[in-house]
Amino acid sequence: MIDNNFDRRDFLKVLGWGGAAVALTGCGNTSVQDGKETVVSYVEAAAYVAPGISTYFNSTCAQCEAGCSVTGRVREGRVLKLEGNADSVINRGKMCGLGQAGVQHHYNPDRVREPLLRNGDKGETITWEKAYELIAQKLNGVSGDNIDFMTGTISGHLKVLLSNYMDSLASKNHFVYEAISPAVQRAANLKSYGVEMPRFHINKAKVVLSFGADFLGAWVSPVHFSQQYAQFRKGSDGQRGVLVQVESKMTLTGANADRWLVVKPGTEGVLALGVINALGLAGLSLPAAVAAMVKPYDKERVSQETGVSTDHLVKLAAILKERSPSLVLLGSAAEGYAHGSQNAAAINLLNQVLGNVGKTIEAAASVPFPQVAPSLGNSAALRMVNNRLADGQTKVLFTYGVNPVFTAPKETNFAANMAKAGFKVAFAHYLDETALQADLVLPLDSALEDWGTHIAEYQPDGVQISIQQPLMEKLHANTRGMGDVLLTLIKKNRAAEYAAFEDYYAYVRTALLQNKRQFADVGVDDEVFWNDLLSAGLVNVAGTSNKLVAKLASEIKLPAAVDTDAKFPLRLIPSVTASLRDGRHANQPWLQESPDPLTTIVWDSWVEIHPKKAAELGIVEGDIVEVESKNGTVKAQAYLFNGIHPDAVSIPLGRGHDAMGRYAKGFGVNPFAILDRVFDDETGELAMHETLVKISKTGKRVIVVKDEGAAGGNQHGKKIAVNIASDQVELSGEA
Amino acid sequence: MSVTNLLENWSEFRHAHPVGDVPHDPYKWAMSIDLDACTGCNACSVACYAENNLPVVGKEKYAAGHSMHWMRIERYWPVDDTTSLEPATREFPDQGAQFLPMMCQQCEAAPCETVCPVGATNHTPDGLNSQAYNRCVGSRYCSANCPFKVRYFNWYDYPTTENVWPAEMTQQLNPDITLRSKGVMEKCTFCVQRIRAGERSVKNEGRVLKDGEVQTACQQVCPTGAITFGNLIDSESKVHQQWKAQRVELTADEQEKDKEADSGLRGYRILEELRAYPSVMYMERVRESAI
Amino acid sequence: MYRFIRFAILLMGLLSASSSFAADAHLEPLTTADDLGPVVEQPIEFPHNRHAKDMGINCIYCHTYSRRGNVAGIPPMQKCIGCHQNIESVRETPRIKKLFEYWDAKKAIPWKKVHDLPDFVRFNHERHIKRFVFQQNRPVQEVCGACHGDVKEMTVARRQKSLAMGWCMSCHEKEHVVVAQGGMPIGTAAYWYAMKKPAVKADGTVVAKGPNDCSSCHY
Amino acid sequence: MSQRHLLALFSNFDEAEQVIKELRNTSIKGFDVNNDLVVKSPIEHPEVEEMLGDKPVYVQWFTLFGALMGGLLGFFLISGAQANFYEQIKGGKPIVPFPPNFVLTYEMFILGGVFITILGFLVCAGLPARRSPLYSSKVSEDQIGILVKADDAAISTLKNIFTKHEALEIQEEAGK
Amino acid sequence: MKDINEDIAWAKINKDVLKSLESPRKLYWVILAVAIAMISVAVGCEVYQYNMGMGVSNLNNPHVWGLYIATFIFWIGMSHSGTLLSAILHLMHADWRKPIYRFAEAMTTFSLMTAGLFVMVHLGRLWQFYYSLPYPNDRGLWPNFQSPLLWDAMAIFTYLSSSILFLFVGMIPDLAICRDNMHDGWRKKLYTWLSLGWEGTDRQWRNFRITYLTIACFLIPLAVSVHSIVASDFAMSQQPGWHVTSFPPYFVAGALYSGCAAIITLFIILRYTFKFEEYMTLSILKKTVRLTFAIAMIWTYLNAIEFASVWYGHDQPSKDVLIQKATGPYAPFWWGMIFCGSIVPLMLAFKRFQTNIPVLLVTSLLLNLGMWLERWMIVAPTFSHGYYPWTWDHNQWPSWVQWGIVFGSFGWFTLLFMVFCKVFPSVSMYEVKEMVYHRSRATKKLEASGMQAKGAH
Repeated sequence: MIDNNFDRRDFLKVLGWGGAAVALTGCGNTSVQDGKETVVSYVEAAAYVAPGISTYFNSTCAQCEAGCSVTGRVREGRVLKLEGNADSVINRGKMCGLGQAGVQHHYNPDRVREPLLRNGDKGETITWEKAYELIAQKLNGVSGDNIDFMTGTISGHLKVLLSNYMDSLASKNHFVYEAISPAVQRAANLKSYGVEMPRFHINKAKVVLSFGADFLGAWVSPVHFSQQYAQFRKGSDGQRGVLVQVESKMTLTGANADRWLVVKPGTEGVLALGVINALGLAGLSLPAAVAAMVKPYDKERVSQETGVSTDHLVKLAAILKERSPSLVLLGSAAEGYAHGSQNAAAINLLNQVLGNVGKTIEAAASVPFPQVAPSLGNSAALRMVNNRLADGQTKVLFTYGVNPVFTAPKETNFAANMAKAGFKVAFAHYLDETALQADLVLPLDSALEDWGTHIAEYQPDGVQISIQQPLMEKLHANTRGMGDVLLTLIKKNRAAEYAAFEDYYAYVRTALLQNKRQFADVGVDDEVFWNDLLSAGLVNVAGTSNKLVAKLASEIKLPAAVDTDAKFPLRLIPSVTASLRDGRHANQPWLQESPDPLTTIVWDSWVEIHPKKAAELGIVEGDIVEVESKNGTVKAQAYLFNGIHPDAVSIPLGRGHDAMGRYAKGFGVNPFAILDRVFDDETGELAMHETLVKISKTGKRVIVVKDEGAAGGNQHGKKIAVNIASDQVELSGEA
Repeated sequence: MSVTNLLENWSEFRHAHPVGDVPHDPYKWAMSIDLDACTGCNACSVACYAENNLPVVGKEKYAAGHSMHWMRIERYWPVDDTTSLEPATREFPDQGAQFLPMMCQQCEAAPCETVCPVGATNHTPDGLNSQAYNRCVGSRYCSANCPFKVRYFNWYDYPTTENVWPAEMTQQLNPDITLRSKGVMEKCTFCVQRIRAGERSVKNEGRVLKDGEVQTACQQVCPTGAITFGNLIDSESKVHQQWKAQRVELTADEQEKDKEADSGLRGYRILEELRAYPSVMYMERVRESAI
Repeated sequence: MYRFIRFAILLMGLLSASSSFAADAHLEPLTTADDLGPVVEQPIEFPHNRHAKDMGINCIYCHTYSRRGNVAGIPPMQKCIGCHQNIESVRETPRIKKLFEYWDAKKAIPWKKVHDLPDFVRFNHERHIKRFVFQQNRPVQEVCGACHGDVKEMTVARRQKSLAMGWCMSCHEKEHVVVAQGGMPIGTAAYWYAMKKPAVKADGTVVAKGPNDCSSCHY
Repeated sequence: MSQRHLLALFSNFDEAEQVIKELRNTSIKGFDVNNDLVVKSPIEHPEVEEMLGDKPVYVQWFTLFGALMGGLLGFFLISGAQANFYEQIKGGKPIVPFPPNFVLTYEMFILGGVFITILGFLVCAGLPARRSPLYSSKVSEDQIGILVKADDAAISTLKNIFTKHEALEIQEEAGK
Repeated sequence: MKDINEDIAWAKINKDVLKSLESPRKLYWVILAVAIAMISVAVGCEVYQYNMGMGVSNLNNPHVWGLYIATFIFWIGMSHSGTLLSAILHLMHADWRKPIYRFAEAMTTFSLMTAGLFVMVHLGRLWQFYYSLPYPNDRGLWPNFQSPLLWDAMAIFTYLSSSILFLFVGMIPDLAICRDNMHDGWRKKLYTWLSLGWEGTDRQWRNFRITYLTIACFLIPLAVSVHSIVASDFAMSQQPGWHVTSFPPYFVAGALYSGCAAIITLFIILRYTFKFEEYMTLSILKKTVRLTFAIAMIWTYLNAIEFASVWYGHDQPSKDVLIQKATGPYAPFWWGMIFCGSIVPLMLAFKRFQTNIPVLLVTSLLLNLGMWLERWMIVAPTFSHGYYPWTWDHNQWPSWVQWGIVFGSFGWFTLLFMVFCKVFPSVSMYEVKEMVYHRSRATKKLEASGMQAKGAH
C-alpha cells in the first residue's frame, strides 16, 4: 500500500515507461548475453518505485454492481493482477472470476481507441473536440424531453454529475437499465419489509431455503454471500447450516444444496404457501389471515402442482420449524413470471411466518448522501426507452454501460427503433452491438484507468463508499474517463458552476473533501485525509440504521397452473451464469474459457435438456437443436442435464454476440433475442422465464467442447470427490 | 573424485523419501481443500490464469484437449451405481453436484519425477514438485505417468499464437514467472514464485515464514476460503492443524482412521493407494441427512 | 596369462576411476581473459573506476535496487544529477555534458545490459546482498565482485565471469558459514540443501550450502 | 637367405588337406610348416585348421575385459553423475538407485563386450591387413589357396608337392 | 524338398549374388522413388510439426503419446528378427538361416534407425534432444538415469551399434568377394576399404569364428533386454494397463513375431526383385513360416495370459482399461489386432499355405498390421481410460501429421533397405557356400552309408 504523500497523479507519470516493451520471458534469449538488451532506467523515480518490485493500489471492481474492493498489483507501471481488498466489508479480500477478469477488460485488444463518427457503414476517426462540438450542435434546440440518457446501474459522483447534466439539459429522461436485475424482488421487499434490499444473514441462519436465488453465482453480491455461505456451512455452534434450493433449473447454488428440489416452472409461490401450510400443521402458530390464505395449499395439492413430493414437503417444514432462525431467499427463477411479484410475496411471507425478519433479515443502513446512492436498474427502463424511441419521442439518445441492442428481445425491434432517434451517442469501451448502431462512439477509459466512486446496492455493514482510482497510465491516448466527458459536457451548459474543476479527479476530490468530517476527524489535514482515502480505496460510514417494517401480505394470487401452449410445449429458462451474466463480459477470454461450473462447457452456448425429454425427442449430446419461440429461433448444441425440469430447456445468457471483438463475436447464441414479451403484472419487469419454446433436431451434431471427460460426472467407484452424511461426521473437532 | 564422493556420502545417496524419512524442515508446503466449502465457482482457476501466465487457448484447441488450466474444477454427480457409465442414474441430482478443484498434488514420491529423461522435474527440500521449463525436452513421460493427469503440455507456442496474448494483453503477464514456449511441460507449482519470494524475504530477517505470509493465488481468491495452503511442519499453521484434526498422515498410503468404523473425520487424499503421497488433502463434502 | 590379467585389472581400475572422474563435478569454467564478455558500447562511457576506486563510492550507493529487489537496476538519472550538479570541475567534460543533455530532455539513457541472464533464470540480487553484505558484513566490492568481477578497475562494465549455471552452482555447492559476522542474524533453519539440515561443525560453526533445487532459480 | 612366397590353388578341401598332411610329414629345409604356411579359403573350415596345429585364439580375453570394463564404466559413470547432479530427489527414490543403474550397467556391459570383442578380432586377426604378396580372387570364389613362405631352395620341393596334388594353379613370387 | 540345391557351384553363388549388386532393374528404381516420395511426406509433416508445435499431431491431454511411440515400439520390435535369425539360430546350428540372415540383420539395423527417428519426432523440443545425452557440460547437468526412456536410449544405442558391427563383421568375407570381383570405381574402393584386407586365411577364419560366436552370444541377451526395456517404459509406470509384470516377455515375443512376419514379406520381395529363387527357396520360406507360426502362438499365449491376469486380478482400473479396449472406441482396432495377430497366423499351420507365395505375402502383411495395432492398443487405450475418470477422453484421433510420419517411416526403411541391397550382398555368399558344402558332405555320407538322402532336418 502506498502510505506517503506522493501525488497520485504524478506517480502515474513516473511509473510509466512510455511503452516499454514487455519481455516475453521464456521466448527470449536462452543463454547469457551481453549488450543485446537495453536496461530500463528511470529519469526520476519515487522512493517506493523499484524495478522488479510490485506496488499495490486499492480500487474498486467495476465488473458488476456488487462493488467489491480490489487491490491492483502494479509493476513497472502496468497492472498485472487484481486481488481482493481485505478491508472491504463486501468482499473481505476475496474475488470472483469475473472480477479478476477486469484486467482483461482493461487490456482488451478490441477496445475503442478513438472517437468514431458514423459515416455510412463505417466509423470515421474524429477528435474529441469535434465530438463535443457535434454533441453541442445536435443538442442545440432539442427539448429536454427529447433527450434520453440510458445507463446501467450508476452510483457515486458520476451519478451526481449525470443528473446535473440532465438537469442542465432540462431532461428528466435518465433511464437505468439492467437486463438482469432483482427488480421484482425489490418491489416485493418494499411491500413486505419496507425496504428494497435488506441485509441477509446467511451466516446466521441454520437453514437456508432458497427459491432460485443463485447467491453463490450471480445474485446481488456473490462474493459476499459466498463468504457468508462458508460461515453458514461451518455453523455458529457446530451445527452446520442446511441449504435447500428450489428451482426448475439447477444453478451453482443449487449444485451446492443439501437438497435440490426441482419444481414445475413458476410454482415457487405455491410451494412457499404449501410450506407455510405444512408449518402450520406441524405446530407453528400462524396469523389467522395467513392460515386462512394457505389453507387450500395442502400438501397433496402442492405436491401435485409443483412436482415436489409430499415427503420432501413435510421434511422441509419439519427442518424449518426445528432449526431456527432460518432464511428464505428469493431469486430470479421465482421472479421471472407474469405472477413473479406474487411468487415473491409468497416467499417473503414464508420468511415472515418463520420469524426470520429481524434475525436473519435486517434493514440495510441508508446512504447518508442520497445523491450518490445507486440508481438501480431494471428492465422496465428498456420498455420505456423503446416505447419512446418507437414513438419518435427521443431525438438524442446517449447510452453508457448498457447494450440494449444485444439484451432486448428481438420482438422489441430495439435496433430499428433506435434508428429513429436523430442522434445516438454511445459512450463505450468496445464496439458492441449498441455502439455499432450509434452515430457517435466515444471511447472510454477502462475501469483501471479512471477515477470514480461507487456505492453498491447491497451493503452488508453500514455503507461502504468505494473509491476507484487509476492503477496505471492510460493505455490509449485518446480514451477519456466518463466523468471527464460528463464534466466537459456539463461545462458547455454550466461553465461557471464547474469552472473550479479542472477534471473529474478534481471534482471527486473536492466532493469527498467537503464531506471529510463524515469520514474522519475534522483536524486531519486534507492531503493526509485524501492520501489515506486513496490508500484504503474505500471509506465506511455508519449510515442511518433502520428497522424493518414487517407487513404480512393480505392476498396472494397464484395461478393454478402456468401457461402452456400445445405448439410450444417447453419453457425456456435463460440462465444467468456467474461469469457471463448479461453478456457485457463476453469478450474477456478468461471468462470464455472458464468452464461453466455445471456443464463444464466453454466458448459456446448450449441447450440444457433433461435426459428423459431428450430421449423422447431422440436428442443426444452434441445434437444441434433448434429452439423456436414465437419470436424467433436459435440453434445450439444440446447438453443432456439432469438438473432441469423435463418440461423446460435452458440456454445460458451472455454469449451470441455479433460484435464486441474477437473473443465475443461468433461464440454461441443469444437467448435474449427469442424471449417473449411477457411482463410481471405488478412491476412491468420483463418476465424472463415466460418464454415458451419448442425444440427440434437439425440433424447436425458436434462434439461439445467441455472440460468434462468421457466419464461424465461419474467417478467410477474411485474415491475422488467424496461426500459424507452429516450424521456421520463430527465437525466440531475441525481446525 | 567421484568415487570418494560416492563412498563418503553413500548413506546420503541411498536416502529414500518420504516413508521413514525425517520430515522436510523448516518447510513442507501442503494444502487442504474443504469440499464442503467449495462451491465450484471457478474463481481459483481464473486466479491461476492471472497469476501464472496461462494461455487462453481458444475453442478449437480446447476441443482438441489442449487446454492449459493448471487448476481445473471437476464436477461430479453423486450416483447410486458408481460403476455405471451413465453420467447419473438418478432422475434429478437432488443432492446437488460434487465440485473438486484439481491441480498438481505435489506428491512426496511423485511418479512423474522418476521418469523424466532429463531430470527436469524434481522434489525440492521444501516439499514441492518442481518443474524446470528450460530443462524440459518434451518427452511427456511425466504426464503419461501422472495418475491425476494434472500436467499440461505446451502443444503450441502460445506466446506467439494469435489471440492468446495479443497486443496489450502481454502487459498483463506476470514477470515473476517464465512464459512457457512450445514443447514444454508445465503444471501447478503451488505459486512457487510467491513461495520463493516469501522464503527469501524471511531469510533476510533470519526467521521462518509464518502461516499466511505466503498465499497461493487460488487460496487468496477463494470466496469461501475452501483452500488452505501452508507449511505442514509449522504446528501453528492452519493446514497443519487441519491435517492433524483429520488424522491424515503425509507418509501413509492408508490412514489409520480409515480403518476405524466411524471416525467422524472427512479428510482424505485422492488415489492415496498409489503411494505417491500427495500433499493435498481434501475434506469430504457433507450432506445433511435430515432433509 | 597372469600378465594379461594383471594388466586387465590395472586397466579396469584406471577406467572406473576415470569414468567416475568424468562424471565428477562439472568443469568449473575458468575466468580467463578469453572468458570476458564482449565490450558493450554504452551511450555514455561511464567510468566505474573513477567512481568506485578513485572516489570510493559504495556500489550500493548507486545500484541501490540491488538490496531491494530481484534486479540491481540502473540508478535513476536523478541520482547522477544529484551529485553532478554540484561538481563544477567536470561539468564541461563531454560525458557529463551528454548526461545533462539527457537530463534536460527528461529522457532515460538507453543503457545496454552487460549481465543479461537468460529469461528463465531468476537471480535475486537482494538475497545475495543481504546475505553477504548485511548479514555477514563482507566488503561490498568483494560481494558484488564475486559475480561482476573487479568493476572498480573498469570504465564501462564488462562481464568477467561466465555466469553459466555450473558456475553459479560451484558457489552454491560450497559450504558457507551461516553465522552472522557482525551483521544481522542469519537463521539456520532456512538453509537446507538436498533435504539435509545444515551441518554443525566441531567448533560450533554452522555451515550450509546454497539452495540447490531447480525451482530456486527456474520457475 | 632370401625367402619367397608360393601360392597354390586347389579345387577342394580334400586336396588341400592332403597337401598340408604331406607338408607336415615332409621335412623341408627352409620351410617351417607351423609358421610359414597359410591356408586361404572361401569358407571357414575347422578340419583344415586342426591340421595346421594348435593355434590359440585370444579374442575371448578381449571380450572378458571389454565386458567388465563396460560394466564398471557404466556403473561408475552413472552413479558418479547421479551423485554430482545437485542431489535432486526424484520420486522419493535414492539419489543412487540400484534398479536403474543395474539396467544401465547391463547395457554398458554388453556394449563394452561387443566393442572390445571387435577390437580384439581386428587385433588377433591382424586386420586391417595389407594384402599378402600372393593372392588370387579364386580364393574368395571356390578354390582353396595354400600360401607358403620358404627359402629359395625349398621352393621347388614345395612346387612339386603342390603339383602332385593337382594344384589348379601355382603362383610364384618373383625372385629378388 | 531341399533347402537348397546342394550341387550348386560356388562360383555360381558368387555370380548370382554379385549380379544383385549390378545395374538395377526398373522395378528397383520404382521402389526407390516410391520410398523417397513417402519420406518426403514424413519430412513435410515433421517440418510442419516442428514449426507449429506438437499440437498439430492432435496429441492432447491425456493422450500425450500416440502413434509415434506405438510405431517406435513397432520398429524396435521388428529389429528383433535379425537377431533371432543370425544369433539364436546361429547358436542352434540351424543352417537354413544362412541364405536369409543377412537381409534380416540389415532389417534389424534399419528398423532400429527408423525407430530412433520416432523418439526424435516425438520430442516436444527436438532442438534440445541433447539434454538427454550424458555428457559433461558447464551447467553441471546430467540426464536422469532413473528414467526408462534413458534406458531405452542406452539400450537402443547399444543394440544399434552392436547390430551394425555384427552385420559388418559377418559381411567382411563377402566384402572381400565383392572387392575381388568388382570393376574399378568407387565401389571397389569402398569394398577394398571395408573388407579390411580380408583374404580368408586360416588365422582370420579362426578369429572370425570366435568373434562371430561371441557377439552372437551378446546379442541375444541384448535383444531381449532392448525390448524388455521398451516394455519397461510402460511396465515401470504406474498406469493401469501398463503396469504389468508380463510386459517384458510379451513385448519380446511380439517383437520376434513382427520381425518374422517382416522377414517373410521381405523374403518374398527380395526373391522376386533380385531373382534369388535358388537361394531363398520355398523350403526355407516354409521353415520361416513355421517358426513364425510358433512365435505367433507364443505371442497369443502371452497376450491371453496378460488379459487373464488382469481379468483375474483385483486391479479394477486395469480391468477397466481392458474392458475399454474390447468394447470402447478402440474396439475395432483391438479386435483387429486379435484377428491379425492370433487368427490370421492359423493359416500358417496349413501346409499348402506355407509355400503359397501370394497368400504368404498377404498374411505376413496382415500379421505386421496386427502387430502394429498391438502397439497402438498398448499405448492409446491407457491414456484414454487412465486412473482419473475426469480426464478420460475417448474421442482422440491422430491427425494426418501423425499418420504422415508413420507412413513416411516405411519409406525411410524401404529406402535404407533397398540401398543396402544394392550396395551390399544381401545373401551371404560365404555362408551359402558353407551350407552347400556341409549339406553335400552330409548327403554324401548318408549315401555312402546307403541310406535315403533326406533334408538336414
